[in-house]
Amino acid sequence: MTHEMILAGFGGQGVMVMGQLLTYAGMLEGAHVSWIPSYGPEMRGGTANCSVIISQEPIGSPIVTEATAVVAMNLPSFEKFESSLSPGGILILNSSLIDRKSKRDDIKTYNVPANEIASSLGDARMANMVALGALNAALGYVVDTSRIMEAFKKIFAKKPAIIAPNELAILAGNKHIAV
Amino acid sequence: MTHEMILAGFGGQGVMVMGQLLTYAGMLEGAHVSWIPSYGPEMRGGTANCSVIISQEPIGSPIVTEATAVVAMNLPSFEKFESSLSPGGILILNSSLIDRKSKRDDIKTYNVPANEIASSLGDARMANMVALGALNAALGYVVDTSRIMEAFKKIFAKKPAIIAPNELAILAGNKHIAV
Amino acid sequence: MSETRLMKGNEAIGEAAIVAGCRYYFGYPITPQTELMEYMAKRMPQIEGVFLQAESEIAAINMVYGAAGAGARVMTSSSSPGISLKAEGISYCAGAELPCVIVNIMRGGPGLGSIQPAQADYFQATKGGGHGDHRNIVLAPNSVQEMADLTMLSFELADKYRNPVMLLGDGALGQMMEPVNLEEKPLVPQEKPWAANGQGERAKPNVINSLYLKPEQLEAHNIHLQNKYQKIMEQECRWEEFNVEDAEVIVVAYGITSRIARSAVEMARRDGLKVGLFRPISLWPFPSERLLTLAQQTKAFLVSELSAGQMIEDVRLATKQIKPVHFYGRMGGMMPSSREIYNQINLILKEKEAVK
Amino acid sequence: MSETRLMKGNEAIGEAAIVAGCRYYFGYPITPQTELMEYMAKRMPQIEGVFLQAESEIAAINMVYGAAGAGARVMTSSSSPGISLKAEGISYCAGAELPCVIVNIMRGGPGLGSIQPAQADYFQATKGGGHGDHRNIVLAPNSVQEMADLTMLSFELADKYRNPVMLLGDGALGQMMEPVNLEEKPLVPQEKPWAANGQGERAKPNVINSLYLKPEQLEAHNIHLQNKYQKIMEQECRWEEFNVEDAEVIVVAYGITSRIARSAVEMARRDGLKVGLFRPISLWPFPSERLLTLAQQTKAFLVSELSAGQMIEDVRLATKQIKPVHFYGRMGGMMPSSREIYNQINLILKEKEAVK
Amino acid sequence: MPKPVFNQERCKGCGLCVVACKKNIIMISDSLNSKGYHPAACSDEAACIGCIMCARACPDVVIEIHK
Amino acid sequence: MPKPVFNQERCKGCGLCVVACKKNIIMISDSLNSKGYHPAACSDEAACIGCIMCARACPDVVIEIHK
Amino acid sequence: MNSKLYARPESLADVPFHYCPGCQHGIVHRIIAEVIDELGVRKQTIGVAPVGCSVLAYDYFNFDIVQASHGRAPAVATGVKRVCPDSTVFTYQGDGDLASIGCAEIVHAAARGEKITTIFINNAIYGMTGGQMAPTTLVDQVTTTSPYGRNENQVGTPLCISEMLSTIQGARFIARVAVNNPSNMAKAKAAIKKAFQLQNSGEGFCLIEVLSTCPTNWGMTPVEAVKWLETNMIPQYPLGVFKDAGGE
Amino acid sequence: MNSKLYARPESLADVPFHYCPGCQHGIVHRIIAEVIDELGVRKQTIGVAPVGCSVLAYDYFNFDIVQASHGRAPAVATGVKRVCPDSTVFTYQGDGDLASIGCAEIVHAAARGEKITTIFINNAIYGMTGGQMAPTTLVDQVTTTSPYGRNENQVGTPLCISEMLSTIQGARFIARVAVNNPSNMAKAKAAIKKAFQLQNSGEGFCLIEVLSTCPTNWGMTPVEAVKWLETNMIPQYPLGVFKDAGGE
Ligand SMILES: Cc1ncc(C[n+]2csc(CCOP(=O)(O)OP(=O)(O)O)c2C)c(N)n1
Ligand SMILES: Cc1ncc(C[n+]2csc(CCOP(=O)(O)OP(=O)(O)O)c2C)c(N)n1
Ligand code: SF4
Ligand code: SF4
Ligand code: SF4
Ligand code: SF4
Repeated sequence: MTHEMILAGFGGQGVMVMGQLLTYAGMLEGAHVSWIPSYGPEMRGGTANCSVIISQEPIGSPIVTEATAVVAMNLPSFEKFESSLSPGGILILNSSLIDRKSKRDDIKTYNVPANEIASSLGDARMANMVALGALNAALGYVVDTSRIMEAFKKIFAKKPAIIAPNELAILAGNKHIAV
Repeated sequence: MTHEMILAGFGGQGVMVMGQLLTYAGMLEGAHVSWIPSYGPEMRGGTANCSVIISQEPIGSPIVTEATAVVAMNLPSFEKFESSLSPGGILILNSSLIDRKSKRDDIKTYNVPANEIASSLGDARMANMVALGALNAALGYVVDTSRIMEAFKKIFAKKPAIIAPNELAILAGNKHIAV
Repeated sequence: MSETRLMKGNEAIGEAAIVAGCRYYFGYPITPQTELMEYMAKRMPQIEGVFLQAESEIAAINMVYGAAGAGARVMTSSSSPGISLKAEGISYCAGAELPCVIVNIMRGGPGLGSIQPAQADYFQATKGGGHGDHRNIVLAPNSVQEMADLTMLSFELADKYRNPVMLLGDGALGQMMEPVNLEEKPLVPQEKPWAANGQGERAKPNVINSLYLKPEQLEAHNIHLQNKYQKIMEQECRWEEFNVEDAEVIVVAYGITSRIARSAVEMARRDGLKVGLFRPISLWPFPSERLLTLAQQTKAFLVSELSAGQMIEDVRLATKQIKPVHFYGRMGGMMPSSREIYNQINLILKEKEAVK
Repeated sequence: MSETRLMKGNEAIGEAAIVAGCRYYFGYPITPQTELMEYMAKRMPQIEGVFLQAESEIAAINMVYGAAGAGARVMTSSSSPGISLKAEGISYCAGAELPCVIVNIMRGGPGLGSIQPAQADYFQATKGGGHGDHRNIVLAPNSVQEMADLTMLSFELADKYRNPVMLLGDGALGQMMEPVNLEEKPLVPQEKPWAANGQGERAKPNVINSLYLKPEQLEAHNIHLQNKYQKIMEQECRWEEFNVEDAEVIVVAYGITSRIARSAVEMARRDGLKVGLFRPISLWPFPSERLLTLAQQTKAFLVSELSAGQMIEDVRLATKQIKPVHFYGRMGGMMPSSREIYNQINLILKEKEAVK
Repeated sequence: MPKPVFNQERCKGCGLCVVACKKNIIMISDSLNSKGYHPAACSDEAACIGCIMCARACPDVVIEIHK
Repeated sequence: MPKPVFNQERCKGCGLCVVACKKNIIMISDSLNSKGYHPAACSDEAACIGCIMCARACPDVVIEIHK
Repeated sequence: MNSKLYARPESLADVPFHYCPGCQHGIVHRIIAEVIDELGVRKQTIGVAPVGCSVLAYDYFNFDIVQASHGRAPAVATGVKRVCPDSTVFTYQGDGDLASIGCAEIVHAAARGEKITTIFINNAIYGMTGGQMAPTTLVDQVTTTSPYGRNENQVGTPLCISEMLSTIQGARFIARVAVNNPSNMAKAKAAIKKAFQLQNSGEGFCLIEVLSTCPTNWGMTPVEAVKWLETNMIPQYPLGVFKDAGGE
Repeated sequence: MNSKLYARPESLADVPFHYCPGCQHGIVHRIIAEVIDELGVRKQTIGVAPVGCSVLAYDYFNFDIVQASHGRAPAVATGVKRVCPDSTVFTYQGDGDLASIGCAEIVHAAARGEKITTIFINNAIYGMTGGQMAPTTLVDQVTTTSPYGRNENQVGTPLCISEMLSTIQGARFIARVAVNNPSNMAKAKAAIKKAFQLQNSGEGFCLIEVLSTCPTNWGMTPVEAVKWLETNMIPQYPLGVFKDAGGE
């Protein structure tokens, strides 16, 4: 199975880190993984996005054009990437910021009020972790949550204080999908 | 008939101008002509030389390697270019500065005390003109002396005073060969 | 450090260089290679190496020239416009036979172009780039792991042949993260008796130079260089093949494009089409001999590049055009999808059918 | 000014540029092209043109970029190392589609090399030189008269296609004197509605630019450029032939080497050998089609260059290698004699005999 | 009566106008514009003295002062 | 006794030593060396005071002063 | 018609800037546009845009623009000005562009007394490429290429461009300004206006150095950034006129 | 053994210079060699030769030399010095090389406080290429690229490198000297020696500008050239120490 994902949002919403955590976790699972950011004109504001692939086979192109899953953290990202989803794909919508619904009926859409959930956990900046939890759950736990946390500890080694709250955010995301 | 000539001497001896005058005169005669200087390491002292071709046919390479005539105004030039002469070629030696004789017997050598002749005409710096006169005579007047003077007047348009003495130097060179 | 890490291609080059004993880095920021220099800025001081941001790409390549001349393992990196600025310096390094590693993480051109991935500096890289007859060894990785591995190889080859080596990647390879394993190898310190690092106990001073005022001497020097290049052509061709044995169409692609092409080949094989992939790893020397052998057994080639078609010339030269060489390229930072390449393969096969 | 004058090649370029309406020259001294800039220094003030010695070759090409962007006919010149320094700027000119004329009077390389004649910048000139997919129109004169004529043509083509044109000569052509006739042509002032010379009465500002941040746009721009290049390839191939009709060996040579080769061909003909000469005048676009036709009727080619072999690749590509392509080159400022080339021709013919 | 007019879609919520306003009548909104920024707005237009300090301080030419 | 020693083959006849010599004992020869230059020479070695001014003035390191 | 106390100047195109929130590039753009409007030279102005955050200046200004290669704007402007001697030609350059890679070009434009105006944005960092050290970066300042702070002993001290160029005879008017508060903004505008006026009356090279913030790469809010500029940059780079070789 | 009052220094190879008659490059070479000998650092010295008449310095000096591309000697020297921090590294550059094409490199070597020494030969012209204008060419001076005399209004006025570099904090010691007479020669040697000593004790960037003749391209005899230097160059380029940031 090959998961080809696009994670997208505003510059400050943490979609890059979200993608890196997922990729790292996939690597720890022993899968083939790749992560690649969009870079460039978006740099000064606008949207940011990255492609993540987790696969049992060697990865060809790291750039995802036909996605099996898309996370859209804001409206422009939704508009840009809705069409990139393959039929049967999974769409995670940050319904806190996106008030539209997908018009596609050949995909599975999950509306996740990520900002609100994160705020309720004490910090709206953890919306990306909520979305990550939701994505992972929607994908049927392509990686174990413990792997994500292992990755988190590596990447944020210098900020041990934020580990626990972020784990809670991921779990909240999981839970939202389970519901 | 194609005349392929090398004119060589010290930096200050005026071999470049000598070549240009001959080339210019050839052009005025309606022949195909080319002139090309050696340039480069020799710039700061050492020897300077140029290749001159005067021909009834279009000219291939402007660089002379098998010369029909060589003018050597000093010893290093003589040593360097003696071997470049084709059999039957003409060698004009400035015997004022070169105390050696050519060892080749398949060429025609003219020893011309160019500096002395020029000094006797009042200015040793005209040695190049003496040599030019000698060369032209030895070549059986490949160009008319009047053409050389026409060229001279073009090139030294701003120095009319030196025309007459230089013409005398050329004639003296002619005469030395005639003798 | 034999643990597997998730790294950006740009960072992997940096760490691999350090593993390879490189302790001097001179560079100038430019997207999409900047992470490499930023990585060096962080790491070099930790290991008592020198990281220096030069005032320009020209200064950087000349610092490299100086450091290499003094005998160090040294690297610089840039992206397309910055590499153009290094052209004179690279020619000087080649002329003075200085080992050094130059990384080009290519972006779209010409001019300022864009910062998106491209492969349009192939000509520049493989033909020397600067004035005069000179060649860089050019290595083209296609994964983050290979960016590390070929970086290490670059330093070895540079020292072995006293020649600049160019590592040619593109923005995508520079920016992407993949797992990478950096095996620490014991460093064999390279003797460089020719280096200008102070005469010390040597009998004579050393000179680093590319000037030969006498044409005879410069020609002799050029013949020496050409002989060296000949040796490199004989010994350092590298490539990878995938499903070429029975292939009727062989896709030729390098770097990031080779991965996309590989997916396309897999797609085609799944559809029962006889398609293979030939991936040059060394772009100079170009693996011509092998490609000629393949030309004898296949029916057509499809060259795919992120350019208007540059490597295609080397493929044509190598195969003596005994089989048709088709081309599919995207430009300006656009990337083909595997499906696009797959479609091209199909077109070629259908044409063949039609002809039959 | 229709009188015949004896001029250096370098000077003839300068005067021809002026005749062609060039009133802006920016350059930096370097042997063996310096006479050209010195000529401009003398002449430009006499005709109210601008001569400016830039602080470097880089500044010079960027001044050219600015002047061309403002709509002027403008020229710069240099020699090999200086041309390398212009690589980025040339790519910018190509990207922004600015007409300009760049003269390269080549010398020996690589590195500082020497100041003697060479033809080792062929790759650089014909493949664009800078980063990204771009091409210069490259014209290669072989006499002082042609240096003048092709200079004038360069300005015309530059404006016609909004593209940089490179005049590629060598030290010998630059330094030699030959008769030259400069015919004053009435100048058709070129309309340049795209020029950034102040908005004035225009409805909108003009922008000179090569940046396209969106890959789709940069690709579209590249496609536009490639279409233009295609048109140039169709319309602007120039060459000269000599005795090729019945030739069993065709020598291919350009610039100064073509003259030496011509003498060799004449020698060979005098000896009853069937030998001809093919001289590309436009090196890019390369006259491939004609060469392919000739390949069908001749037995072998001999490419002769003052390099380790660069144009030979284009000859191989053009002729699809249906006939053997031999090479004879000298390097580092050495010049072959006609006899050397003659001997090579003889070798090839003898080999053919032996094979029979 | 001077009146500051905000082109809110252009605003990036940098807050420089807030600091520049001597009358303390500019504040950053809670809402987001389509670029994801919280735009500035005038909380008390009547208090505006037309000093145009906010307009001069704004790097994005968001503010015009109408009279 | 100080004595200026000229390596005449190296001399380019520039005359800077002539000017430098306070004792006025250096002059340019009439003869040419093999490079075509008229080399400098000391006309009165006995008068040399060993001030080494000529040696310092010479761009071609032609002159050594022996003692 | 003028029912506005303050409105967008005509020389500024009506499009959003891509600059980061609070970045002062926008302020300087606006001031330049105002000056061009006030001098009434929009239709004869040719701007030269650099490589840097302001690379897209051609989208923002409402007059002819030539985009230049990194650092070479002064050379490009020289080419433009020599062809259009009666135009108003200016370059707009960052500190990476002007003080680092383009150092030779700016020194020589000044030395030639080239009749152009240069607006030099000194924000002590490389903005566009994401926060690398500039020649103007302060000692101990942390950037992505001086991650342990700029080490004076290894990479030297800040390059003071205005001071350096003031030693050059061809430089006609050189001043350093800031746009951190209303009074400095007024001074900045006056200096920029003077520089353009001098050019238009045929006098030599003028350069206005503008201290500017880069909140993004300094890692601060826009308001903090202005503070940091005041407490750290201005002491290192004192404001004022460094050279005014003027006659009248 | 020392039976000589004056003999060729050991650091100078025993070969003839290719310089023109009377060219002062030779004098400066000799002084450098004497200084290196006196400091006893020949075996740890690495010179960087420029492109210019002194390009062949590697033939003349008796220590390691790296030949650099035109103008880039300071960058090359930086590479060398960073690899060999205990060596004595110097560049030898002409005014075309240093002040024109290499302007950015010398400014930034100074700004970094690079621990190298630069000997800067200012002869107001390009020697090697046959007498073109340099940034240091005097106003109205005739050269092959200013055939009607350097026109101040078109191409500006002489660039005073020592003055300019003295504004840079990283510059440790900057002086201008001449070798036109015995006393100036002594001062020149002292300055050069000091510059090398400062480097060897780990202090920053030092540059010694040497006013020098180019009789060939000035079109004068060597003796006339020295006179011309005295009456024309020294007034434009006053001799002296421009910066001595020294502690002790
Ligand atoms: C030749 C070249 N080198 C490097 C770059 C990459 N680059 C783009 S902008 C920039 C520096 C920007 O910094 P600055 O000039 O200070 O302007 P700012 O972005 O801060 O306004 C660099 C290095 C380039 N485009 N071209
Ligand atoms: C890139 C490049 N540009 C130009 C040249 C040609 N060139 C050689 S030396 C020189 C200038 C020499 O003048 P200067 O530096 O003043 O030294 P001098 O010869 O007077 O001692 C030039 C322009 C070159 N070799 N390389
Ligand atoms: S200064 Fe401008 S961009 Fe910033 S908050 Fe105020 S209106 Fe918005
Ligand atoms: S100074 Fe030297 S080169 Fe000049 S004349 Fe005297 S000895 Fe000869
Ligand atoms: S990166 Fe810095 S300079 Fe660039 S737009 Fe953002 S704040 Fe402004
Ligand atoms: S050209 Fe000038 S600088 Fe060069 S060697 Fe001759 S006199 Fe000296």
